[in-house]
Amino acid sequence: MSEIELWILLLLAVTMLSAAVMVLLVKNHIAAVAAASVVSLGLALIFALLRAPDVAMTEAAVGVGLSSLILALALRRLGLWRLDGSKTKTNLLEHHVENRDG
Amino acid sequence: MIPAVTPELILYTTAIGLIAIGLAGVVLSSHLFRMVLALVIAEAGANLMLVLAGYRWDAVAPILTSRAEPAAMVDPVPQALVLTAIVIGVGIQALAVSILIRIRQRFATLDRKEAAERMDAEIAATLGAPRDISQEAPLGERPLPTLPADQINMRGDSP
Amino acid sequence: MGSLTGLLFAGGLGFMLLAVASGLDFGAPPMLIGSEIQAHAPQQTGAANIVTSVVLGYRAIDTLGELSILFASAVSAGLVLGRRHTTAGTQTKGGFILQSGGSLLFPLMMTIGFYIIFHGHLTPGGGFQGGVILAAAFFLPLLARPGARLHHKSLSLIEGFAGASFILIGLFAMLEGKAFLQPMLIQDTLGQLVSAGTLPLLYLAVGLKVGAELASLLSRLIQTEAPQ
Amino acid sequence: MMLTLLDELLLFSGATLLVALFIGRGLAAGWMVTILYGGQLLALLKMAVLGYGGGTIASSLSFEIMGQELSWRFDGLSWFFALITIGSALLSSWFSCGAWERSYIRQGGNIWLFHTAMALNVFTMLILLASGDLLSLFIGWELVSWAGFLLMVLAGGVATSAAMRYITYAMAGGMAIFGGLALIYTASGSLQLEAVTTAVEQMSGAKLWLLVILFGGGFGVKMGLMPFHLWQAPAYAETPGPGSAFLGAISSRMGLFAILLVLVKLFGIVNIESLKLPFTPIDARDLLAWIAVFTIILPTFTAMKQNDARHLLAWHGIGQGGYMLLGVVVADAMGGAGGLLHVFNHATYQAALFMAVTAVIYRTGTSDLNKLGGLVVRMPLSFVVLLIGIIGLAGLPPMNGFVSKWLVYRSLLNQGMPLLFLAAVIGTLGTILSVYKLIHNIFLGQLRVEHEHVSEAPWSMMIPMLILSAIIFVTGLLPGIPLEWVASALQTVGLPVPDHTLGGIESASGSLDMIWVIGVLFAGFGVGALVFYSAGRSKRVHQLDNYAGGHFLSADVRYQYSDNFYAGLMHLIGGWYRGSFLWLERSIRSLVEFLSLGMQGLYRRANAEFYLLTTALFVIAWVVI
Amino acid sequence: MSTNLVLTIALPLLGAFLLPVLMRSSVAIALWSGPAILVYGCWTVAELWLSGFAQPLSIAIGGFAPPLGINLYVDSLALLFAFAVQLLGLVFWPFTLDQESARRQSLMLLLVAASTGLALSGDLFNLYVFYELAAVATFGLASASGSGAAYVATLRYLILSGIGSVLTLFGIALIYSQTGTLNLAHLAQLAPAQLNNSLGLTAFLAILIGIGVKAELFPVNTWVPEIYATASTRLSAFLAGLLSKLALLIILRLLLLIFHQPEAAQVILILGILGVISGELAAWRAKEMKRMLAFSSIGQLGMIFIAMALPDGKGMLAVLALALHHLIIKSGLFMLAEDWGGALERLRGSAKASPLGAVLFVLFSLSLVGMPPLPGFWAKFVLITELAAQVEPLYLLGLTVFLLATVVEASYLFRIAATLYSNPAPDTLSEEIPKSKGLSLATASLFGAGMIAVALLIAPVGDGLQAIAAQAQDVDLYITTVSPAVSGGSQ
Repeated sequence: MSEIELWILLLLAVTMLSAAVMVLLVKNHIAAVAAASVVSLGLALIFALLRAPDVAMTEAAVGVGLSSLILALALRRLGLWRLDGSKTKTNLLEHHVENRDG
Repeated sequence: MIPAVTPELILYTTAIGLIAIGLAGVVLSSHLFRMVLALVIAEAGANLMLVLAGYRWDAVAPILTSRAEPAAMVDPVPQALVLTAIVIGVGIQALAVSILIRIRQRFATLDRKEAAERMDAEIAATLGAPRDISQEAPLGERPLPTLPADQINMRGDSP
Repeated sequence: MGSLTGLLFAGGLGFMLLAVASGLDFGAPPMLIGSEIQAHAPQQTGAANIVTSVVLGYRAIDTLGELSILFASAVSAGLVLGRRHTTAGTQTKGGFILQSGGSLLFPLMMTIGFYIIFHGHLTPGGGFQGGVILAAAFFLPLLARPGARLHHKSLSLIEGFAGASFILIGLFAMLEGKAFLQPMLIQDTLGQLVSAGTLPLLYLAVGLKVGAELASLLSRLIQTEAPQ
Repeated sequence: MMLTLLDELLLFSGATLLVALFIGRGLAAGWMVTILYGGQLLALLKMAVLGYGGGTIASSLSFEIMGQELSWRFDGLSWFFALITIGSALLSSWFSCGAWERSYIRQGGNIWLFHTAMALNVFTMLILLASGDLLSLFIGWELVSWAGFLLMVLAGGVATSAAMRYITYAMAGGMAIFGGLALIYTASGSLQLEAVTTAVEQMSGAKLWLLVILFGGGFGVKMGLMPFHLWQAPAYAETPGPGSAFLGAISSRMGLFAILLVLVKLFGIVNIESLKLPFTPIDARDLLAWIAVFTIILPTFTAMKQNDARHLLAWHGIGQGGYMLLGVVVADAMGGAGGLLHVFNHATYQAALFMAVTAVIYRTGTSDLNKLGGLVVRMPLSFVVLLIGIIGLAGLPPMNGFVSKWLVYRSLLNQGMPLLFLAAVIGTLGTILSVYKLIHNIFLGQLRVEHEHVSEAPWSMMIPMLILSAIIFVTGLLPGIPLEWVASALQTVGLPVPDHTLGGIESASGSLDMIWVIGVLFAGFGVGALVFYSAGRSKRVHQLDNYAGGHFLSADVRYQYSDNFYAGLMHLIGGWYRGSFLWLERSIRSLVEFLSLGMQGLYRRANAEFYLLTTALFVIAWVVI
Repeated sequence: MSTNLVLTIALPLLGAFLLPVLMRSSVAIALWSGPAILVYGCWTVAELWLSGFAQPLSIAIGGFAPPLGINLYVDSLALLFAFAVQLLGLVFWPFTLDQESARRQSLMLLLVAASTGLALSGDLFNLYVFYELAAVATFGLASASGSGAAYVATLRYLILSGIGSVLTLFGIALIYSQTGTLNLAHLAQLAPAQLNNSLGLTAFLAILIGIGVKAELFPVNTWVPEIYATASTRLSAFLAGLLSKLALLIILRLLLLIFHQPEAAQVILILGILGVISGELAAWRAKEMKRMLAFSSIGQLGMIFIAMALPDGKGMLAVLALALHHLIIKSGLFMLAEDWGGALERLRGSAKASPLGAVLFVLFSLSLVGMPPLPGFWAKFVLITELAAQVEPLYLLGLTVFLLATVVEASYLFRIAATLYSNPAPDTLSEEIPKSKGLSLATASLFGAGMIAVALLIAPVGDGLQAIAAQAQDVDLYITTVSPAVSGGSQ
């Protein structure tokens, strides 16, 4: 694995891990879904780097595309499709959600 | 001693890190939707782990371009497994989301604790049984049994 | 307090798993069955893409199981979400660009999807990826015109028959005296479109099934009413 | 295939069960079952050779299941216990036919279930008595436990909770035995009876202790030995009348049978004696003896406080079990004979007493000692039966209880155990006091207005009672008859056999000849009667032909009170009744309740993922580090 | 024909795919196709069994020799469970004729196919796939009752199970990285050299916890009371009776074939003991029959885990006996509970209303607590003799807990029996007393008859189980039957 690939890998890893943390910490659900799809995207790229083009394609199609689509649709149906996260606290360290309907 | 930054360190850290973050998320989230998201992340980590199992230095993707040279290829089996695992993951995710929608409609809440409480209350109501523990004071019921002493009929005590 | 414990435990578990994983020899897998498959796959399945030969040949029953899982989750989602509610009235139509784009993209995506499916045994991609794209192709008009109804009857027909044909192809092999799901009709023309015998047929079944499954799933999701 | 005598007996018993099960609904069914019990008794008597000299008769029935041999056989010990079992079943069943049966049905009882339960009890007891290996012993044991549960639970209401309590105790005992069985199987690789001896040879002291505790405790639960005695009295007392006569007579003696078989015969008293309790001079045998003594004293004094005749008798049943164990544990010729003879004697008078009380309940509708009195003028025969019974129970001549108790006392003195002797005598004192309460409060004193028109018990009930009374007296006069069987049983378990005659016991340290004792006693009575009748004319007056406080008495005025009996005595010893065992039982129950609450809390609305995480962390940490 | 065995998996899947389509054309065909497939499945297995099945065999799917392709490993144990799956699928078949019945039936067929796969498959990842299929079908069926509580319970179960799957997948990844194969026989060959280390153990524990979710392993079984209380009784019976046993079967195979480390057994033992304690104690206080059964099944499975932890496969017979016994008894009890829902107090007087049901309940309870001539006694007997033979104190602790738990079990089961037989409260109308009747009572009677048949035929049944156990614990036989041969190693 070349030097450049190593750096790309590092960058991807950092991005993915921080996106994963964001998924849990960020207040806005839409942002969380977006962060989740960033994780999937990073994963797809890593798969590509790991000489797994089939898996990369699938991950891109399923993880980034379909899964995000499902989650986004679900957000709408759940009534969580709000761009401002101020009212909803779904914070990792909060135990109670003030806003019941999300 | 700080270990040298090698690809395997990065990759294993990413994979296991995703699993750990997902686990922590599932454990700590107070919102059901976030629990599902956390599950998705943990699954991604497991998938990465599986692909790592088949990686080979300086090998090519497992696709034959011509019949002549069987160059060193990465292991195709884990890749096939991951293909399966990804699709399984999305199936479960879709199901989870549709159940979420129903919960939201029934209970008007997606908070984990509230949903659990509502579930308990509904189970208790449908089963017609008294709830095992009073809600206001957990473990607050007198632990001494309601011994049917009058029924068991112990006439006279033993010394 | 509880959350801190949770974090610590998750971190601890991660650390320990990492410690265990560090014992693995990364980059030099034992490849006991991997290399064996690599050596025999072209003759046994006729697919240039060895991942495809594993997915549809060596581990075909896994794929069948996976299709069943997708089917099970679609059926379950159907059970959970119940009969579809038409809530078209409450939704705004997509804009002109979305609408026309949707109608333009539809044939294009169909083509791409089927291309990917049919070349699954030669190049990266296959039934799953193609199936997702097919689903997206069906789904796009729905996004553009929320009032439009997918033809659910035909979707479920496709769904059922595609899945059934996967099994029937397998059973056909049994009728021929071979094992269940054994690849047949392998041509000795590696790298050609018709090289891999029944494999592309299987992939077609997979693609159609995945596409139909996902399309109905998505449409079900989009047509469930939103909470007030 | 030839049927052996044992096969015949078991088939007869099984047939009785089937008859009760399938045609037990009619009124005649009771008589039919009773006749079949008679048939069982005849089948047993055909094996009488076992009771006179020993030997074994095997059943042709045997199985091999999962590598375990199961077989059944009868020997002197089994025969002796079977005789008591079938005898008491026959008389109880006879007692239940006719009048009692009709009143039971009138009160909403299920007579079919009653007969079935009785037949089932007898059948399972015979199976237990016939067990030829440890596994069949355990099978028989559990069957007897559950059959007893069925009989106890019949009455419903209060009886149900008593039976529930019983089954919890019985299961605990059964599981202790099961554990002991597993230990023996591990040590010797077999569950034949000889395996116990093999296991004992191989085991270390600690394991032997464990085994003695498991078996002693397990069998002791059934006997109602000291810490496990709480269940017995309410359970037996609340069983429908004839049922409690049967259970009181024999049921808990199955525990003694098993102790004799396993601990005395197979383990060997010597081996038990060799187990020392650390840091004390006490060994396991002393421990058993002291448990027996406390089982005599405490329940007997508890009986004294009872205000229900059935409960009073049932508590005594526990106490009398202590004498039996005491005699057997002393294990010399006299003690062993006394203990076993007491089994027989106890069965006779306990059945008679329960029947007499049931007869009183049949006529008056109550067994509350505070609501009865003066019935001697209305039910004189029942009074006589009860009198004979309590003389036997108290262990006074001329009834049979005296003989067996005398033997036990004698052996305690012979073996130099004065403290045990003293304690046993204290127990007898309590017995005498409390049985006097029984007979006084029911039959003596002022007749109640509501019982003015009570008549004697019907003959269907009277005849079995009279038969039992006759047995009590005859075996008191001629203890040699049962001693013959006892000797055979003692031989089987390997205990020394005393020299016995028709009238009693011959021994160097003192003989007993009941013919002489009773002769002297009756001579004394004769002298007394002579004096009484020759001293002058006596005048009969009616109970109410009297006055108090200047007023003539009338039937509706209570001038004789029987509640708060022994007030003075209770003033002295009342403080000792602390209910410690009840407290212990309740604490255990609370503990289970509390733990159960905790466990439900664990599952209820649990953060399952957190459990998963924690478990994963700890188990993986455990293997990695 | 042994290869027909594949059809027991393929046909239910085929049926499941086509049912919704068939339902549109002909309701009658659709209604009967499911049961027909299951009857055929029963017949296929039974035919193979009866035609002198003695030696285990391996069926290669796709015609690829085992370590490369996936194989079904068919021994008596697998056949027994395959038969049980098809039969119970038939017994618990959701016979309804509404709009959703097609979906429910097709999920049931999927569940049957997955369960059969779990019993037969000889490939680690294939087991995982079938496990997930069973899980998803279960989710669908569990949420089908349509109450809000059912949705919440299902979601909680889904997430727990999902996390379990992640751990399982992680374990599989570790195993594959270390050995490069997924075939169980092949792994059994390689295990002593390659998996006998902390890495192998970690992989096993990850899989144990993951699959333990379905097997009601102690701390990951909190879904049990929720799901059993909300899902339909038939599903609960299938889950408690059969699916948990199949998950157990996987763990057992892994333990026997691959992971011989004592630590693995110890973890199972400790978790089993905790499971017994928590389950039986929680059941003691349960105020409602279904919950009581749920907790009691946790306790019972804990006992099976204790048996499983016996070293060197000694507990095989005990596991088998306990599992089959629990299968029969719990299914029967759940069928009785179908009509006897609600607070236990309401059941007063039910014995008069439905005498047969009450008698069955008492019989099942007696067998559950191990009353001698009934099969439960023999199962427990086999277990305790093996436990007592162990020297390690932990096993003796297991024995003690087992015995004490039995006492607790008897106490709560017979409290219910006593309630059934007691007189109803004075102000209740006779119509209010729940009766056990109809199909559920008939099904329960079926299990009761089965139990009594086993009790009567205990000697041959015992011998048969011993033979099955001996065959299943023979690792060499497994390896030679599958004979995974790989010519080239890693290059």
